[in-house]
Amino acid sequence: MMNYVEHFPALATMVLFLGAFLVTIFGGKNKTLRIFLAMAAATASFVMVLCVAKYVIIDGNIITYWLGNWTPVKDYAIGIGLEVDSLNAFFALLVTLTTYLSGWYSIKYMSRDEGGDYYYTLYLMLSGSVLGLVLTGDIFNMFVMIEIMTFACVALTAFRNWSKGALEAGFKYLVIGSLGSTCTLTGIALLYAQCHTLNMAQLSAMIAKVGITGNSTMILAFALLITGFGIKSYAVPFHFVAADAYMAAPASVSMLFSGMVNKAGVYGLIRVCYIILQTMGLGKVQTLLVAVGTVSMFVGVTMALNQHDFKRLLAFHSISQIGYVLTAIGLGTALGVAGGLYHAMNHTLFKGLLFLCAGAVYYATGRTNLNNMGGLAKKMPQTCIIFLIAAFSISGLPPFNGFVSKWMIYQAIYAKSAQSFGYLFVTVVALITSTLTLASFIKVTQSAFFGQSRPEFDDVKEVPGSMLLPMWVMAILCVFTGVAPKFVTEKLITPAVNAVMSVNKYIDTMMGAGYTEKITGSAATEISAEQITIGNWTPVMWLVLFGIVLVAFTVVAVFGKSSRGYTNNSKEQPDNKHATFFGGEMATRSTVVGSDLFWGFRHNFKGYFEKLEGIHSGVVNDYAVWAIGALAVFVMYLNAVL
Amino acid sequence: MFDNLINKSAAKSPWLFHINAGSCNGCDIELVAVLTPRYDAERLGFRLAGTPRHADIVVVTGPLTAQIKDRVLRTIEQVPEPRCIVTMGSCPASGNVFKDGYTYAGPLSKYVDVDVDIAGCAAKPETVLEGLYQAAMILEQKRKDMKNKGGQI
Amino acid sequence: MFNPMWLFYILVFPGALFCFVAGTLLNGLDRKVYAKMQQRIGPPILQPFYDFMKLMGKETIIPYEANKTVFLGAPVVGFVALVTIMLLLPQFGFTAFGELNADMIVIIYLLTIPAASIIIGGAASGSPYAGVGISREMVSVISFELPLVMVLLAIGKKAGGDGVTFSMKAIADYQAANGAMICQWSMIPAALAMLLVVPCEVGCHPFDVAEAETEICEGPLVEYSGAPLGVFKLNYYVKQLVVSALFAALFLGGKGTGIVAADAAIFYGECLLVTFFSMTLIRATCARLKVEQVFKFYWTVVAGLALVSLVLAWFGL
Amino acid sequence: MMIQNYVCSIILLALGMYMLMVKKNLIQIVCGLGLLDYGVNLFIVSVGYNEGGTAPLYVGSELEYLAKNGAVYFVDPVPQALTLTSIVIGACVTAMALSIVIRIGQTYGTLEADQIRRLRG
Repeated sequence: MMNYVEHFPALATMVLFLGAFLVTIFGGKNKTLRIFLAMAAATASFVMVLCVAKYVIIDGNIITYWLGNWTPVKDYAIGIGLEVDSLNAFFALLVTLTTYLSGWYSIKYMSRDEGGDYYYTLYLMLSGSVLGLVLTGDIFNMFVMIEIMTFACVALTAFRNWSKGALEAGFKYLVIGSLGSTCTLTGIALLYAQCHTLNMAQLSAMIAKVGITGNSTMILAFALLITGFGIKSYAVPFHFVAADAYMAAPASVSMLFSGMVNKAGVYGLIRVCYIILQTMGLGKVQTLLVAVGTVSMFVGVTMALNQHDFKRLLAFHSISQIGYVLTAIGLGTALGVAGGLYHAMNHTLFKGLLFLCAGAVYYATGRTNLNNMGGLAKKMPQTCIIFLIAAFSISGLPPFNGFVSKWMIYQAIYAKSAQSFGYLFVTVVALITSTLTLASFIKVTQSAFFGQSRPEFDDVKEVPGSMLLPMWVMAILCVFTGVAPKFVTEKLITPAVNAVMSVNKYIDTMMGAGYTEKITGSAATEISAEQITIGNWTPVMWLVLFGIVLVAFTVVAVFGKSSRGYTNNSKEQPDNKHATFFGGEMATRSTVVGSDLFWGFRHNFKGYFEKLEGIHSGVVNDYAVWAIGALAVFVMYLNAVL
Repeated sequence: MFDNLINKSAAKSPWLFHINAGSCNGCDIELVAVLTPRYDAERLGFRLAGTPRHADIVVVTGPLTAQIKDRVLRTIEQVPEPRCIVTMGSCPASGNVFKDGYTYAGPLSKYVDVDVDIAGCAAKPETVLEGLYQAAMILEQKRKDMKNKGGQI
Repeated sequence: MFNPMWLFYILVFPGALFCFVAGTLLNGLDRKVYAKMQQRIGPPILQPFYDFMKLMGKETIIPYEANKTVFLGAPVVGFVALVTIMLLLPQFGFTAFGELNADMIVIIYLLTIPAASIIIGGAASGSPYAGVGISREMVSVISFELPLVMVLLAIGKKAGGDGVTFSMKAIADYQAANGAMICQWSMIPAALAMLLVVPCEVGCHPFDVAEAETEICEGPLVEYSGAPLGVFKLNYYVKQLVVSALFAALFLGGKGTGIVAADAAIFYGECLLVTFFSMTLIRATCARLKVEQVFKFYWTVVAGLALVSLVLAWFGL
Repeated sequence: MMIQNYVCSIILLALGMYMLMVKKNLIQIVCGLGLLDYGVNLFIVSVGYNEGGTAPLYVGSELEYLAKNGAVYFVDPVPQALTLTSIVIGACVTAMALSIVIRIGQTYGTLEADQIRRLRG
């Protein structure tokens, strides 16, 4: 029975590519038409994915869709298939949401740049390719989508080619991205050589039959695929280009990068490790992923402490947060996957929001260097509030969303540490990373938004409403997912985790019932994850408390008003009484900002920071050495232990 | 009820901010002596504050030189109401031996309303303690006046 | 689902009112003992209360450079977070919200909120002194976070038996069954580490680099006056109470007497003891450190102590 | 046997990686990317080869053979389709890379990787 919703996964992808095509043809001259076309495509895709998400996640169906209706013949997949289970739908939702909000934001933000038609073409191509990547059920199709994605990413990174380093970042991204694609393609070719199929479900069944342990071809393919998707998710030895690209791209694109491009890498890793090769049951593979994740966490955050460019700092935080996600999904437990997926979603929300804030600051002042900012809170009050929400979210302060997912991740890691002492260490690193995240956002807050205002910012105004709207939407989503964790886990996360955990159901739905049993000899059983506990965290109670105390304070403040002086200077020129205290001197402009704010911390880690700066040398060859070296290490490690 | 409590507390917890307006350091060490265990001003609630925003009583020592005059006045202005201004030693009140010097810009009472003058060169700790105690009483009165004026300053 | 007793818990005991009264009393006693150690008479025990009331009656100046909303809102948020911790801590058998009691991760994060509120409030005041102050405050938060985390993990491992636990309730139950945590010899290094974490968490004397009034004019608080300053001072008192209570809940638990009032009295007595040993004693005997010394001290000596316990607990000792 | 194909593709891949790691001129790095592409393409084509297989076309003699023996031995056509796709993508990437290299040359005045490092640390 074909429901009309079952066509939507393919259509949602195509409408974006169609939009890209139409913008190129018709959008060259007419600004309004181009924006209309792009937004229509993004909206249509978003609505379709919402329908799909309801059909798949809430109603519990799995959509299989064979392009051209080429269904499998004699149990062999001959066409390209789309399979949308809750995991795909979850990621598709993130992708289209990001696209849609970024589209709204771009209207004003990109209005000052030339070449808007190219921008919207690339923007739609990027969104379409990532959406295709997360919806497809064919591994070679996945590779093609990765290539389109890399291509669009490079072009968008180098889009503002007049700005400092955009071209350079684009080139570095291209080199490392192509290396990643090559790895992925070689891995796919090896898998094909072994199993003679490209369909992910069928591959999974075949590999389960052959078994990966001791089969060095499979292990090589696995290592290549991990490297390929690792490069796309910018885990640590591959993260150098991410920092450059995020910094150089326009903010609306940086949001796409952190919101969906590296999520695509995470999705790929989940697919490869949990479904296709089914290696997550093996302790050694878990160790590998957790190690990569932990190093990403710590290196990302310490590099972020070192930065003085707003967007570069955020880029390093992306790496750090992806480290959390990788650690969580590397644990191989249901709670770990749940935490990882929750954190992936939260990262999309708060990091996208932070990039939009950086973009708003850039739009208003034309600067991203934190050393040259200050006092924007008075000029841009809404942006400041939004930024604080996002910063507290990413630092994991309750009751915002970062706290919930980080907590699930800690619980998962700590529960695992009953087996091995190493995981205890990972728990400590994760908790310290969270504090350091708070520290570096304090730095941004102090440098950009608070502190004394600069005279050259006197005529800075708040950004227009069409930029604030997507920011507020994301801010509200940040608070909502933090306040109602039970609701979100039940409705969104648990189905996705179940999908990750039930490999055989995935195979059977695609290839026809009974297929798994025929190939592997084990019956298809749906494994449903145990009740994912989110501990005893009831944010609603906390909010009740908060409300009561706030009311009490307000009452005291209102009734005590008559007995208390209260002066607030709103005049342009401050009198002595309301001027900042400077030890008696006239108030002059003097701010404490910039990369050296946490001197007491950096001083003790001088050697570490110097070494880290040396590693991020900016030479593309060094980055290639790191990536290829990591590939070699993965191959050797996996060959040695599997 | 709370207002009575607040008025009483105003006298029981006066925080000092000390400004050296060109003093010879004699009065400064006497002020520190008041806070040391022998005289222990903290038993009356006195405490040195680090910034004028926290202070209730501003203690000025020294003759108020021309260079520092503006700074002293600016700092005094930054102290929130109700506040007391106490001059310590002879210099800020009369100029003492610096009176006819070319750098002398005092006395302090020329510019602001001084509440308590503590005499002596240098002032004895006992005197200082007595003066500060009187300042605390004045603080309570000022707080009452402020209340009667409906919080208007 | 909503229980009217909750209002009592939140507003009276062990919530806002209790925190206010017990916190100010604790600080008063602390100052009194501190004075006695210096052979002074010292302020009356109610002095913190007078300080608070006086500040409530003073004029509130909002500086020109300050961001009004954040400047005024920050202290309140800090206070609420502290009261929340107090509500979530088990006191022998008694916890305010019973089954809803939270675990250690929540407490770690809630403990960063008061520090964050000082930092954000200071940043919002726009003063360069506050800029230096928040930098130092943040570094001291980073400093004590590592040993604190390790101490909590060690206790979680100890109380978890075969597995591990994050739940404060499990820790309280373990202590009810096996006696106070500090009686386990393998936990003594952790207890020492925690005793050293407490003063830095509160920000009292040898570790008060952030609010060094003699060098950077009270740091983040430099522009605060009147009521918001009063609330910040209150936060300081309540923080003393809450962090001592955290120590008592982690290390000095036990069966209790079964009577809520008696338990609360004993618990409060334990808080006093902790305050005396970890804050008053150290405050009266040490000079203020530099910020990088604080960092070094916590990440080597204190973290080392905590690590010893963690490893011992790991081997089931 | 296709062993020389595999050896060749591995050599190409290794050479490509070597160029990425060692060569400092941007054009040479782009050449390295090209070599990587060719190595993989050769590899995929070789994967599809079957010893003694014929072209995968159903015409004339194959149909007769099919009627007689019930099966026919082909080389695998899928890898060739994959290779075609991959070649097209590779060409696009090279074009893109070269266009960026030209702009870098104009902006920086050099093509040495060691001097193109404004973004670092």
